[in-house]
Amino acid sequence: MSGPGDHQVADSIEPADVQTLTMARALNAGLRRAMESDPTVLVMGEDVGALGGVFRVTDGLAKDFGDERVIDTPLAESGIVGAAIGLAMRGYRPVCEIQFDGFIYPAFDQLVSQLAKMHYRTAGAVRVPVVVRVPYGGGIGAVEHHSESPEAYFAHTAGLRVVTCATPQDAHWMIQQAIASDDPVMFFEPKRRYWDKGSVDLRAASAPLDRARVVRSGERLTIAAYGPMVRTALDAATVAEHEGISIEVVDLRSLSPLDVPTLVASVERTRRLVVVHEAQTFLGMGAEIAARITEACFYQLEAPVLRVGGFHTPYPASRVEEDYLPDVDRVLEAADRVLAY
Amino acid sequence: MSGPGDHQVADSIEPADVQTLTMARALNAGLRRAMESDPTVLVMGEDVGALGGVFRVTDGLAKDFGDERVIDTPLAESGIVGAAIGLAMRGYRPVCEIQFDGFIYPAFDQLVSQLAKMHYRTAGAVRVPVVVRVPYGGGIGAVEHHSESPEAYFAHTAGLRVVTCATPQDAHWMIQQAIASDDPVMFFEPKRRYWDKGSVDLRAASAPLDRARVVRSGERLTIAAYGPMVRTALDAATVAEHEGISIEVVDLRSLSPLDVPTLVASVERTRRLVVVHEAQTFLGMGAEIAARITEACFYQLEAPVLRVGGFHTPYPASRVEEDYLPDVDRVLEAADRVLAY
Amino acid sequence: MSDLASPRGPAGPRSVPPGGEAIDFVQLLTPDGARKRPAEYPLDVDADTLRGFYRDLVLLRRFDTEATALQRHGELGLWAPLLGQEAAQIGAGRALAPQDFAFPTFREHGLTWCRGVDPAQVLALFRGASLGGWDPAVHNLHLYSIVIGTQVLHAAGYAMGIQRDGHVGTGDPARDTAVLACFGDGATSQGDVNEAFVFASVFNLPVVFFCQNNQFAISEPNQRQSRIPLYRRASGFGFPGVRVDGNDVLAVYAVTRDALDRARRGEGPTFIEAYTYRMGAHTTSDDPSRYRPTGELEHWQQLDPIDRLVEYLLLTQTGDERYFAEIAAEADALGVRVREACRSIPNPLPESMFDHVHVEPHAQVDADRAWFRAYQSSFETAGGAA
Amino acid sequence: MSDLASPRGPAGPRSVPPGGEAIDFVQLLTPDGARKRPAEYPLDVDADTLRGFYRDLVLLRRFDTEATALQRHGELGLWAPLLGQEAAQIGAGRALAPQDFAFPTFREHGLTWCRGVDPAQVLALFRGASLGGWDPAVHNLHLYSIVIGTQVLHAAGYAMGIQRDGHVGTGDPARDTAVLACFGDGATSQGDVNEAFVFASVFNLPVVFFCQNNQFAISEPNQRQSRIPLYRRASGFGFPGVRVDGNDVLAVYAVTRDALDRARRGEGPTFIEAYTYRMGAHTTSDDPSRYRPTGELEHWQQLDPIDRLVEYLLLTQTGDERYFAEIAAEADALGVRVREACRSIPNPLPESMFDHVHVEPHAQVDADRAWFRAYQSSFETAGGAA
Ligand SMILES: Cc1ncc(C[n+]2csc(CCOP(=O)(O)OP(=O)(O)O)c2C)c(N)n1
Ligand SMILES: Cc1ncc(C[n+]2csc(CCOP(=O)(O)OP(=O)(O)O)c2C)c(N)n1
Ligand SMILES: [Mg+2]
Ligand SMILES: [Mg+2]
Repeated sequence: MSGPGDHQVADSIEPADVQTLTMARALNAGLRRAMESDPTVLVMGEDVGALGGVFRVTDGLAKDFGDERVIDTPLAESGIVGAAIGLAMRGYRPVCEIQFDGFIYPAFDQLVSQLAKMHYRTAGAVRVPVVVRVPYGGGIGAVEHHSESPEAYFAHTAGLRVVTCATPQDAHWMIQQAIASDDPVMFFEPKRRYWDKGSVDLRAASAPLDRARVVRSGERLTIAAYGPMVRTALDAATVAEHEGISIEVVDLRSLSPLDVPTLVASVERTRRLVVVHEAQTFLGMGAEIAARITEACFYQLEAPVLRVGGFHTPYPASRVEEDYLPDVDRVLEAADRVLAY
Repeated sequence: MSGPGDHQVADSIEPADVQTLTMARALNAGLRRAMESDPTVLVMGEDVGALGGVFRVTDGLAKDFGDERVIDTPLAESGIVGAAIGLAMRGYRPVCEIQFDGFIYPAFDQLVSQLAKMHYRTAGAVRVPVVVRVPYGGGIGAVEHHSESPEAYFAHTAGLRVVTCATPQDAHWMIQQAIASDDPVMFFEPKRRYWDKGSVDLRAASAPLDRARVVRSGERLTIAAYGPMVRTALDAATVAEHEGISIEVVDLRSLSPLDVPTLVASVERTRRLVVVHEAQTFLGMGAEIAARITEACFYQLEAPVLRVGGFHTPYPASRVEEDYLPDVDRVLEAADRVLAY
Repeated sequence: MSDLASPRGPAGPRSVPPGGEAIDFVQLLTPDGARKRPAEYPLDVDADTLRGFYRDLVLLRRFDTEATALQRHGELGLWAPLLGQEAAQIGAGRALAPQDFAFPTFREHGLTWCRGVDPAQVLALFRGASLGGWDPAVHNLHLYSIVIGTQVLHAAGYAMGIQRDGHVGTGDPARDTAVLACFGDGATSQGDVNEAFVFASVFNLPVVFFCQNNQFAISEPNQRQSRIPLYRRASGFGFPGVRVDGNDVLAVYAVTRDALDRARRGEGPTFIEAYTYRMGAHTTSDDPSRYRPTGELEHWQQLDPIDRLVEYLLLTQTGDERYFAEIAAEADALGVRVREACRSIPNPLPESMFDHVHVEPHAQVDADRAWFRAYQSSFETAGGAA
Repeated sequence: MSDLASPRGPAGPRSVPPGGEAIDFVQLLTPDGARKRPAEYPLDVDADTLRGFYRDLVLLRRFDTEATALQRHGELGLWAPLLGQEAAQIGAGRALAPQDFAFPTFREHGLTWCRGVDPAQVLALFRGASLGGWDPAVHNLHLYSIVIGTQVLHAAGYAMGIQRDGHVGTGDPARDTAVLACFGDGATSQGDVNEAFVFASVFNLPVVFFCQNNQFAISEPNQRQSRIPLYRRASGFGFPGVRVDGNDVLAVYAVTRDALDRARRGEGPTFIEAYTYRMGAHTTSDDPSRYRPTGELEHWQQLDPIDRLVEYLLLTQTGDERYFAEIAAEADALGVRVREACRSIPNPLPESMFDHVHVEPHAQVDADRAWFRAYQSSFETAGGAA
């Protein structure tokens, strides 16, 4: 069975091609393909038109698809999401851009009480295939509210799919899969990786939207990460390798649903797990993963699942964000601890 | 050292007295005492005045303290919390009522980006001693949005204290402690227990605001619960006792901060833990507790921490809520499972 | 250059509520049943239409009374009575063209009535057997919305979709489509509702904002939401606002029809304040004696939406006692039907709570369903063994 | 009874922006430096005050230019320039009484200037060294707010507090207090801002809503937020709205002072739209060439807020070239001081990130701090050992 959202994508395959793109460009190309192949796809948000979004992810779309399909909205996030729900009820597939993570909260009610629950409330009669794109995470030296990681709020909410990409390849395909999905999808984009380049295979996606992927194989322990922290985890694994420690890295990709089988398979081999994310550790994704994997692998685990995440403080001033954010050192410190059991 | 929020309460002790009150009346009496002892305490929200709130928790306050101190606000939750923040900046201690759990989301931005972060943003210069009262949880046969358990959203948010009461005694004192606290406090009231009676000692609180309490001692396993589920856990323990199984029950009381030492002390003895709550299990409080206690008690635990919570669905129609909500049977099923390890 | 808001609207027909303050609104039928003909809202209705209105009002009231009674008998968990607001809802509902789409509040039983939703489907939500009750696409009517004001943004978005479909201003009466967004006086304070005004105004959306000012948001009187008449809110957003006598079915019908026509022609949004009164409790859980000023209910009873239509039908000899008796009998039959339909609403199967969380498979929902199924069947096994 | 919003305000002084549409607003000083005296806003200012305004505008502009340069040199992470909006901010800021309390946006460097906040304190936020920068109680000025519109509700709440303190309408000029709530044209679309209007109106709060319409919300022109002039929003909520030439410091001063007086007297809220133009980028991260219509900047440069004051000072012989040179020198000195102050802003200590999460101890924060301290010192130990 195909995973959610990927069944409509296969049709629109371009001539075989692999390109090197930044994540921002890969997303842009993905949006463009989605808009080309389905006239009901709309892009809406603040400054997504002439400006092309503050990160230029929607660059050029207004020019090519017009302002009926690329909509500069009033400055009102609840309005954006609420209007997107109405558009979806009328048969459209709106892709909303929330300018920064910290500006999603005014839309919270529309997201958790309306978008997440509409299909359920209508006993399946109404579908709301809305995608909400959120540039998220820190590390870019920004002012307050521009570096947050709110994904756990949405993963805790039944009725929403929550995904996040870590590479240009995934960015390109996952955005198309998300748009093709008939469910609402919260699409978190690791903003500090927007300018990272990677090769994008324009012919095919790497995996269904709801699957995790082992992005590096290893023996002694597993690191589960997602979004901006995948690269950090991979860097840590590289450093550890020099010290003779073989680390497996899993890119979760989907936070709701969580791909538990992939994690379990990895942990059954490595017997140790560290979860890394930028979001507050307390009730962050690491909590759910620790609880769940401990239950699933109770007799296999040699050590408790350890978490490397944000401290229990608001995101601090950017001059200290490097101390706040999980980095290679902190990941390795946790690796040492988990190996010491 | 005294715990947060309890230092101002001791002053206003009434003549020695113990009364039998419903939780709603106990809260009402607590609010009244707070208002009597501190003229900066205000009550605000929808229908809190002449009506006394839809649950009558503010009954009679408008009559006795006037509409300058008991404020029927416009129908706007973001407005209520935002205005409360402004009032707090001017030196008041507003106690906001959110009419039902499901109506807190329009205020989400003001809660997580403003209320939670104001003290931090101002480097300690500004205090926002706002209490946000939220009747929460299901089991009352209500229509949609009237039965939710949104506490994990707030416990994940640094800068907020999150507490919930399970008895009239705690309700009476915790509301006073919350009001006396110089920090913002999310105060969750288990609405289906509003009419439960219990004895209230008007002379003294049972514990500081941030402490859990062992409400029943036992040997074989610990159940951690809070709010509406404390009674359910106690009932389960009673049933189990008949089957010869001795269960310890911990009422968490504070969800942020979590009283980890009390839990650890219990689990070190019983070696098994079940966490029970109504909220969605996925990323609910049980996840954090499981992750944390497993880390703290890795060598003591005989079994993984098991969770009994809401399924990963929106709160369903009330005719099936009894199947949705954790009950004595489901708690005992988890107890059996955890004991089977 | 300065816009000093005066608390009074322009002159027009008046009614004097208990406060003694004169209310300006569009009225076509006085409380005594006299017909008025304001130039801006010409209306010619034939006898059948008039009788149709009467029938609607009476049957709707009966449905509502019956539902209130069903709640008292424990058949419903809750009911939100519309007593007193029948004319507002029927006037608006009957003004809709078939292709129009409406977004109701939770008190919009007149709208469900006009849109052909079966009473049992409406009761299912209040019985706790459903979170919705009908398929919105079948009736061009969205479900009841409970979180105040949220549906008004959905209406704006839906209207954006209509625009993109090219279903505005074509001149084709079967194609041009408008949206009716219903909400209460209390809802006007919500951010969402005001954001919807911004969207509607900026994009010139084909939407009619239909606000039933029933004087209360639960216990809070209007003055807690606005210090000027609500219909004037629209002017601050750049579109027309109009206040109509909400207890006058002809006036509501004429004003709403006019606004919907404007919307369909591509002339943008209109705000309608239907000035009415909630004669019953907020819901069956409410106790209005705690907040209703003495004498107010009695005053409004003089302005009853059905009474004046009776007078007018008699006056114009469009209806007589025999006709009224006929409708009363039909209402009785409806009452019986509603009672029976309510009692026979099936309880949902427990396992159905896992249905429709998502369209596509979701591992966590599936796992929870599997667990639940096994858990349920463990009881059956246990039961079977006993 | 019907309120057909017309897109035009009442007649008044005019200016013609590039669109060619005449703008009605209060003006006391034309772009050529001619003095006008509208009857509603009498203003007599002495020479010192006039020169003070000039000094404010010039120094403020220099501060702003310097900060923009500091960002270019990597000393600031970001800067939000106010270029073009100096008169709006100085006019409003100087109208405040000492006891008044103001809630700024993130572009309100003129307000921080007027309220005596040290430039280094303002730069700390943009340097990433602080989330705030000053103690609001010391300056009666709240911190910059970044989430658009949120501070407007805080302002309403603060004004409720003033009411409860009995600091409105006493007639004592040292006691009566008003709140100034600043926001941009884009912010008027936010739910929070409209909810603040509801609160202010319903409770008749002593608050002045000061909206700087600088024509843009990042790239989006005004028309994406409203199809009528923004000052007219107030009429929908039942309080006065007024539009003022935002590039005319005298007019802004007069209008704001008048509104603050009203508020302090207990006559309730006023909405002021200061019609101005953001001549620079939205922030130093922005590229206005992507969206700014050609010729628009040049048009507005003709309307520069400083130029017209220079003309007026010359005309009235209140200032001469020597005086201007004096101020220019002072501006140069300020520039140096700002550069130095910026470079010497200390980096916060890493461990300070755990400070002030709560007033009272919080176990999780304490645990994280303890962990961090141990973790940090493990490096030091490692470093020391190496
Ligand atoms: C966001 C939100 N807050 C609070 C409530 C609780 N509530 C239900 S109805 C109501 C009053 C609504 O008043 P109004 O809009 O005038 O509609 P009416 O009930 O009078 O028809 C309130 C406060 C809610 N449903 N949603
Ligand atoms: C809630 C929210 N959404 C989006 C943003 C991103 N943002 C920062 S400034 C801005 C435009 C603000 O426009 P306006 O209110 O006119 O103020 P101006 O920048 O013109 O001074 C936007 C969209 C934000 N800060 N907050
Ligand atoms: Mg009402
Ligand atoms: Mg602007």
